[in-house]
Amino acid sequence: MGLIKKLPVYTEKMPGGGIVMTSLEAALHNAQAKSLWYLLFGTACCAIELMCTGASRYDFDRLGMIFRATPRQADLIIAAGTITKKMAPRLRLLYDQMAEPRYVIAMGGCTIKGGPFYYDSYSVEKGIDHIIPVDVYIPGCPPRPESLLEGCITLQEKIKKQSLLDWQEKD
Amino acid sequence: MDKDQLSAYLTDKSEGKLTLLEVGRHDPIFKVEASQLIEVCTWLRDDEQLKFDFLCNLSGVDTGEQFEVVYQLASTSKSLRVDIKVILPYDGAEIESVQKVWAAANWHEREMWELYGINVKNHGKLEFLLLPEDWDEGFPMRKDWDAPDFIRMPEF
Amino acid sequence: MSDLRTEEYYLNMGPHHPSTHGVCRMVLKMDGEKVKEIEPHIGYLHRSIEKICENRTYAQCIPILDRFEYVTAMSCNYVFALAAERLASIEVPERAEHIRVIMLELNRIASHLLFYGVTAMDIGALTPFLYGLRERESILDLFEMTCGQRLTYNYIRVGGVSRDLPNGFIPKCHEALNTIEKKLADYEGLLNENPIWLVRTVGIGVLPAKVALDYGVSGPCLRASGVQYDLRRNDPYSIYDRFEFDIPVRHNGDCYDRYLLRLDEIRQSIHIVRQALDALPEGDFKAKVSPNFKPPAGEVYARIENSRGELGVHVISDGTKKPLRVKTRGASYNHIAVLPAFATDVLLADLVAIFATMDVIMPEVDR
Amino acid sequence: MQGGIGNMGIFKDIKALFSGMRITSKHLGRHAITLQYPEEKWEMPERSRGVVVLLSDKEDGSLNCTSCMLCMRACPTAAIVIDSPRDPETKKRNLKKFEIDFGLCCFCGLCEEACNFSAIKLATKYEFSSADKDSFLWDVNKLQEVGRDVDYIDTRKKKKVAPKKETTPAETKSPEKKPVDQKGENS
Repeated sequence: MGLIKKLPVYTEKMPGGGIVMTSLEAALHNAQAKSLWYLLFGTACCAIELMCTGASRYDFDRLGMIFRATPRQADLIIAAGTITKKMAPRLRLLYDQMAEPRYVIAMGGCTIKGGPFYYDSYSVEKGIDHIIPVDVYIPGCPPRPESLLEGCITLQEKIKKQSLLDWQEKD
Repeated sequence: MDKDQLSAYLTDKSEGKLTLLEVGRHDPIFKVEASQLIEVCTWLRDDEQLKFDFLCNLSGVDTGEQFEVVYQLASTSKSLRVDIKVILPYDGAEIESVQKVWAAANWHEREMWELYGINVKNHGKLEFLLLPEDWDEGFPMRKDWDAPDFIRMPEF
Repeated sequence: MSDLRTEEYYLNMGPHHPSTHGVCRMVLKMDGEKVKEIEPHIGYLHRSIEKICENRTYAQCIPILDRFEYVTAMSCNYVFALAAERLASIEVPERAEHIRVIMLELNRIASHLLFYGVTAMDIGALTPFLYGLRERESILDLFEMTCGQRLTYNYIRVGGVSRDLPNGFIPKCHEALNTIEKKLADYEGLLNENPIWLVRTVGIGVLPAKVALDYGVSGPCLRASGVQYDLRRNDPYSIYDRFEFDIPVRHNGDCYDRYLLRLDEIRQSIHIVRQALDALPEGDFKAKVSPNFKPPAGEVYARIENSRGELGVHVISDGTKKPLRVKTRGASYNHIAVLPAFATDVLLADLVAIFATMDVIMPEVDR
Repeated sequence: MQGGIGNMGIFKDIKALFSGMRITSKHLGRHAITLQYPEEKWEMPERSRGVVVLLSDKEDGSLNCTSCMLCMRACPTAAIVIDSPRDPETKKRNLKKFEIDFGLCCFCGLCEEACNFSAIKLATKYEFSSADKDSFLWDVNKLQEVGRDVDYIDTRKKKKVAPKKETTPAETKSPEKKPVDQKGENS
């Protein structure tokens, strides 16, 4: 990572460095967006739809997304399902264990604002953005597999638009 | 045995320990004193005609004035169902554990203890089950419970 | 091997573990590879559904209870509707009862197909996952065309069902059932005699019938231990007494039997759905029930047999439009509670197999 | 152990493994059932419950909603918020605010069932993911905009009986009073 971090700063100074940077950026981001490995973090109903997305009809692998059981190998955490107050510290822990650059997809109403458990619930965290920064929200209860795929495509577009310099600032 | 026969049998044979509250929409409901709970439960499980060997459910109830503990029992061999209800006062609610009769009661009692604050005697392991370990906001299922971040649904 | 002294240690499994189907945490006391003691910790998905239901009207409780046991959400809808109907003594039209049976049994098949795929994946076979979920999709399509959702249906209401069956449902349903029946042979061919599968499941995690009853284990797990107890027969609800079907029972109580029993149940469910489709009468699909209906004061415990076992709901009404207490009882609750009683002295890898074949769904436990 | 490698014999094992491979190889020549999502889309059934929209009149394009608040009362998650104070003179309700929070909505369809005027519907659209959390609070314009091209069966004209007391008197059976209805809602 050290090289990639320093590279933009050096190349920008070179004559014609901008062109090199642009193509480098495009290549890097395309590669990054097309191989998002996601952490299997399913808690509730959305986890079943996440499973369906990974299964035969809505093959997740077409988008280059492969599930990982450990956060250390994952780029993306799909928070699928309700996060309760008891679970929230564990979600934070898993997020902290992931390597940069890392992304978060909040799947389902529960992760946006608590969903059906917003009112009258004493144990549900009302939105996971209190715990970890979220890149893309997907509403639905639970969202259809297509919605999830669409959310992932939104995230891929977002990654492609990033600049390498953003990375550097993110830390 | 249908539910009327069952209610008659239970009223007859229990020597006054079980009082019929209601024949019920579907199953009979009996009341038992908290002091006689274990005795009655053991009898219900071991009686040859009843064989209530299956504890379906155990609910704690807060009616606003008192606590109720309802034991839903079933018999797998005789296909019977009965509800046993214990009424407890609001202050100092305490009940004997029925774990020795049905092991299934263990978690239900722990849950009742943490959510309603009904103390369970001789339980052996009264620890938080559903709530976080550092929970200190009281007993959330009680009707009068409130907390700062608890949002009630607006009435329209 | 026994003279090799190893130190006992504690291993934390979960709450985020791929094989726990959600968020169950187990603290294991290990002796080498062997599990000596299990202490399950639950509550990581405790969403206070019971508290929420106390503040909703009867009609509003049903979508909330959908999330209680989402793999068989139809059963959750049904059990609450059944409780409310018993409270208020509502007669349900014939057609509605038939539609309900069709939906409940289709949901049971979908749930068992999910079990088939996920269990196999936990134990290490990936192909069954793809196959099982492929056929499950065809059932979800039927649900989607009937009520509009794939997972949380909100279809069965107090007094009937929310909508009539759509046009073209019956031929499509027959088609899906035929496909599944044909594919069952494939499923069995993949696993039933596979030597790796046999080593991983046969004789592993034997649950004795006495322990099972004591801990309130129900459903396929109980029947795999040799107890013939199915609420569809022993405490009949709806119109199940009109249909002809068998209750499969197996006697070893190990992982393999629990797996085989579920495949048998799929066959029986297909049989029931076919009978119900043939007997489907014309008529109303819903009795007249006001959206703000107030059942008379009283209490009822309704229980049905869903794909995991006894699903019960204890509803107390105080005569207002909101229930005084809703206590839900899921089969998985007892299925986790029983683990410390029988799943000891097994290898850690076998614990995964045991946990998977108990078919635990965590929200049902945590509520 | 009943089965197992020990007493089954190596040939039986190999046979069992091959029978599994035979089943998987049957799929080699078949067409895959996978849906190539962004290019091809699943044909959603008519009853599918996707995003909630407000429907407009097919002829004049005005909102069908009479702000009777039945949907707000039916909603189990209080995702719908309607503010429509009664005009003291005309006794009509003026729709001031109609908001649906998709962070709360559970897509149960109770609002659609509660509505007597074909005004609210769960459409078959499902693609609305966003990076902005606040964008899930849709106001009346957005709801109407998304619902413009949604096809629906208008059940209002069949209704000959007067609606319940929560509803406005504007909603009547005679079509010539329609413009008044529209004015009442747009103001």
